[in-house]
Amino acid sequence: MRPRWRRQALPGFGLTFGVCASYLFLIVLIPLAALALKSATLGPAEFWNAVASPRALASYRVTFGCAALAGLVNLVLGPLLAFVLVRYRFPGRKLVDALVDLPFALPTAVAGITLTKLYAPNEPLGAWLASLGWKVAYTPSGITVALIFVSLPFLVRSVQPVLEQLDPDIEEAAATLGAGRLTTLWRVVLPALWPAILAGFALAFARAIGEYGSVIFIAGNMPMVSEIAPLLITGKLDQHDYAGATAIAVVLLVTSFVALIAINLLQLWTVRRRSADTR
Amino acid sequence: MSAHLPRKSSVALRDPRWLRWSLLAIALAFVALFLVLPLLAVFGYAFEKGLDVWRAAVVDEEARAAIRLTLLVAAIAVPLNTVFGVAAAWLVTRYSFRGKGLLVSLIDLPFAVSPVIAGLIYVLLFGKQGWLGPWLADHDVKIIFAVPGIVLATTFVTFPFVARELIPLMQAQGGDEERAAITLGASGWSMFWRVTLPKIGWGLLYGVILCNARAIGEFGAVSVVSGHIRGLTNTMPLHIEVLYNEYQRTAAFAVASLLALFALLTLVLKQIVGWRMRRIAATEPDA
Amino acid sequence: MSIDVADIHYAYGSAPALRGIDLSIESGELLALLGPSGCGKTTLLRIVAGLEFPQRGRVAFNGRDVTDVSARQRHVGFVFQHYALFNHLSVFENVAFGLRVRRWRLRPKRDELQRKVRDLLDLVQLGDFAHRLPAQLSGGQRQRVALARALAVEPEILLLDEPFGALDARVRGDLRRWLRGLHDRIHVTSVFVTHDQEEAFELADRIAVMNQGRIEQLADPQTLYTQPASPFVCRFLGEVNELPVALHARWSGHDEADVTAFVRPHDLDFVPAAAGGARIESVRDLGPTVRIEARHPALSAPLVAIHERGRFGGSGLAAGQAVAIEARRWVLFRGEQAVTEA
Amino acid sequence: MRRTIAAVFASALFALGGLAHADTTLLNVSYDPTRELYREFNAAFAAEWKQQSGEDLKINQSHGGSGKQSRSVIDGLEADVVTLALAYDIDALHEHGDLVPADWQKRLPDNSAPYTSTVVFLVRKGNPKGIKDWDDLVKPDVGVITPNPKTSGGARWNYLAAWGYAKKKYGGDAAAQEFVGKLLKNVPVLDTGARGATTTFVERGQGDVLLAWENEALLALAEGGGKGQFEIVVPSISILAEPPVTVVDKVVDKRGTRKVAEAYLKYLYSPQGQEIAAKNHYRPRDAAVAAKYASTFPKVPLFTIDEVFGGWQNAQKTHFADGGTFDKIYVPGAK
Repeated sequence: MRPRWRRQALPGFGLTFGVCASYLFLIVLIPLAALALKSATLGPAEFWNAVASPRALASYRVTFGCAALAGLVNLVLGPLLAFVLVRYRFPGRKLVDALVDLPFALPTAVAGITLTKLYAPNEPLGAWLASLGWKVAYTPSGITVALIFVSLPFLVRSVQPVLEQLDPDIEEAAATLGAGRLTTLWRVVLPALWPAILAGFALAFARAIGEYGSVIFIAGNMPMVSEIAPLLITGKLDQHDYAGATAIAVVLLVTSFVALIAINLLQLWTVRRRSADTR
Repeated sequence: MSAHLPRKSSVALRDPRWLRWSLLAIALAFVALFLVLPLLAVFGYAFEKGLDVWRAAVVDEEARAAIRLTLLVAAIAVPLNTVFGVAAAWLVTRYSFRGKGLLVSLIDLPFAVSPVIAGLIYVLLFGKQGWLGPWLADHDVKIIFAVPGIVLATTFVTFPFVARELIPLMQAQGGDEERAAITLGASGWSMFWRVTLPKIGWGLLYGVILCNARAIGEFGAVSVVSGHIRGLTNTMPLHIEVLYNEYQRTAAFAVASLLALFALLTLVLKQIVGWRMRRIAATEPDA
Repeated sequence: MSIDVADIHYAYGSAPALRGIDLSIESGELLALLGPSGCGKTTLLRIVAGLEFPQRGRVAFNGRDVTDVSARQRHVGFVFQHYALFNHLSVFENVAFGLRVRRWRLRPKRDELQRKVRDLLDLVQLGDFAHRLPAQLSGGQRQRVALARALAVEPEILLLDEPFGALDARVRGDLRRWLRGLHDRIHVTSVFVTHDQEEAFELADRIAVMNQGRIEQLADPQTLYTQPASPFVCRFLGEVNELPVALHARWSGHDEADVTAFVRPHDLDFVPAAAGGARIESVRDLGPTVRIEARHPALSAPLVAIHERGRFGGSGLAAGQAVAIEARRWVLFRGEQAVTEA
Repeated sequence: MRRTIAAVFASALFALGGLAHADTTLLNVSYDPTRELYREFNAAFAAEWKQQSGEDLKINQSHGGSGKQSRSVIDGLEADVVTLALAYDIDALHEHGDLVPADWQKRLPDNSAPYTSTVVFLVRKGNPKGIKDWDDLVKPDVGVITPNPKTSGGARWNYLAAWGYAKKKYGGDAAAQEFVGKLLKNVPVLDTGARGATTTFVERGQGDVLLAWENEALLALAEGGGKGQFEIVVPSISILAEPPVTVVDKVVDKRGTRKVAEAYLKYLYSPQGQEIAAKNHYRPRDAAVAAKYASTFPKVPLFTIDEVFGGWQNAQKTHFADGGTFDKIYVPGAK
């Protein structure tokens, strides 16, 4: 019997499937398989030693901690910026809106050297901050600053469209029910934004975990203090320790993967809840 | 597509003045400190020692080689990812098949991979000590520490951009126009060129712009596979690093200012294209 | 061109959408597929067009099996619910599309193409709009462009998916009559999908009522209304009172316990009677008609009678009154089966 | 739009052509602080080679941390010659890819190290902390900048220099371990490479003293961010740093560049080569050139790796391998 049910009405299934599958295999799957195989050459004990050495643990603390901190700062300021961009009209709004994508467009190395120089203790801004007792460059603070820069667009851009689509009726309804403006924003608008905010946070976090270019210049790269996990990977590579580098890579990969899966689940959940609302 | 624009006239949506001003002030201060200041700083540092120093840094032979290499890599990686992106978006939005969810996750995968790891995987694969290394060496094929490796790493990192931009767009647009074209007797290619491409044109351009920006600026992945041979395998970001480490700060910022200029161009293009897309979406009949 | 559909089965994943459809459509006929949303009517239409491929079953045009023929080669005109106009092309180019993508040898010459498209635009009364973009047209105009575009390739079958679904009520009525007139002129075999029974009744020669992936009844509108084949059809075609045996045995002559009488509001009478068992609950004047609702203790839903104003004038019913139930016309069902009058 | 794409492609192809076409090329894979040295030396040798053989020669340079560069070569970076910070990194080329023979160090004079250097202190103008010798580095309020010995060849020299000093002065490895441990406590930033550490000290203003190779310190004085803001302090005793060079046999045999590669390294030992090394702040081996530059390079008692540590393989295993002495005594962040 012909597998007739497999037929598709629109042409191109075979072609696009072929292109996608082979491209995915060549560019993504085979190299990642190499990574998995390499880490598998380590025994469980060796693997554990590589990924749980004090220095590795410290680097996770720095990487995940700074990424989370940067994410949190953006968690507050990103939606705030999105709100201002969507709701307020002020001169230069379009310019600010365009600038939000600067961290996407600006090569990370450029961001890295610039932020480093800006916040270095021998430059005006860095010196001023240092005189306040806050050293930014070459400390985890510097890493956080770089990661705030890099992950800023994620929060703004994930919240912005939701805010644009938000039906103003619900806010008017809240107002007619006697809610003050702040109460309305807090109890009506913010809850509607949460899924987008969390999705943006997860994206920002996943990106920040792996960030390299903008961080290494400003990090100071002190083992146990300001050394990020990606740098530990290159460090291990430089010592011919491929398996160890791979093991840490696996940890990073799994973490950002979990973040991404969380986003997908969150979006699925949001879509479901929203469609349930309208039905 | 129904975009509710906030009814500006509605009194209920008007925030109290103190709230409006404080939110605006916080937001603008944030933007000024984290976006405007670094951007100005790049140019400030670049021209610190005058135009001649800047010019000298930019026309330096190694800088020119880096610029050429960067453009070359983008010119290969971006078209590849564009073709893939269109194919993937078509596949994902027009058919239902087993494993589609997996495919979508795989497309997203490079987003979750640290650039350093993206470089590492190619070293594991093509390095002398890697799986294909010995074979490649025997056949005198150079991948790692040569242009192909840089292209591969860049392609990996910029892999999802076009597809990610097109998938939601094509999902929202639906395939009825294409189906209409087919019932009217159009062939697959004719449908693609006459209906699909005009439909997704701006969205595609948008994705290509993003992809290109990232391809030109990639640092981590390229750094691992490049070998840092001056004038040969240093891309612009790597060249910046080299200059930075050589006490040639002003020169480093001069080359960085080129990239920043390019980033600004990207932002402008992106804004124009985004504006066109919104206008088209607005004139489209409500579905 | 006639269409024969035999034993069509179709499922989205594991959810069955069509379960054994048999349907024959005569050449030149205008047939409606009517049913609630999710009944499979659009899927069936798309299978006929070649936009979906059934897991089982056959589709034939004029007796020629086209089950495996692609949409491109089936040569049917398809009008999409939301028209699917090419937004980047002018009205003229939309209509001309099907001619331009033909194989080189079959492609009409420039002048011929111009003339053909002009004729079609005149036919759909859009001659003055040739150079507009779809975005600059009203909903009804877009609909007609979609129709002209489908007709441009001279299909022998025209398929319309909820053709008036996206229009407002007034335009819908006008366009409906216009389409009926058009069909009477060009006589192309047409099938359209709708969930609006009024639309189906006004337009179609025959109507296939669908429910849960099956055709419940295929008949002309009058038969459908007077002799529904199932309680579903009966309910779907409009408001209906369902009376258990205790309430209808007196006048229907059937006294089996499991027979239900279905009575349209127009066919129901309330007669003042102290021991009638029902009590008038409300009387509402709707203008041309009067709507009377009554409660019977054996029924959870109210009984509804709708009378023309003239007839009601004489009945003298008012809320609170005790009444007996009478019917002028009814249909009997035992379970899902129609009970034929002996 | 289409024209732009065509233009991009055309320029891309042009660029590719430009990359592919070259006369004889050599790739010298070196470590961080030799950038300036080889920039000058390459030009000189290319001219010399043109004269000798009439061939146009293009010499490409790659710089990075010594260990990292060694790894790249093992991974397939086709270096005709390597000029690294320490012999151990070249030994790795033998170990991991059999790229050079085991006895590579015997092929050229002076342990294959055509120039030497030593570890000195770079302090801020006026020496505010009064740093005179190694003992001053372990004082509690002194910030010492040195790169990470795990990744930087230069840093290993620094580390071993301190170790050797303490071992000689206080007698025995236990005392030395305590001394170096105290010193490492004073290190606020551990950069990956020697150049990074210099940058941290000079440009970022971190720390009070930079442990640096003499050449790097002299370069920082001459070219670094703030001229006249630093002083060099020469300790009472230091280590003899011998950065070795070698031809990578596997590569030159494959590419047919052995002749020019060997000539390239030999030229390092020639008076001209020695002169360039000296100009770039490396101590020349050639006695005549050394005499000429005597004022630049103060006399310091120097000990060698072989004397104190029994060679690089030993030093590496004891101190820098995972779980080695460095890992034991370096407790970062603990102040």
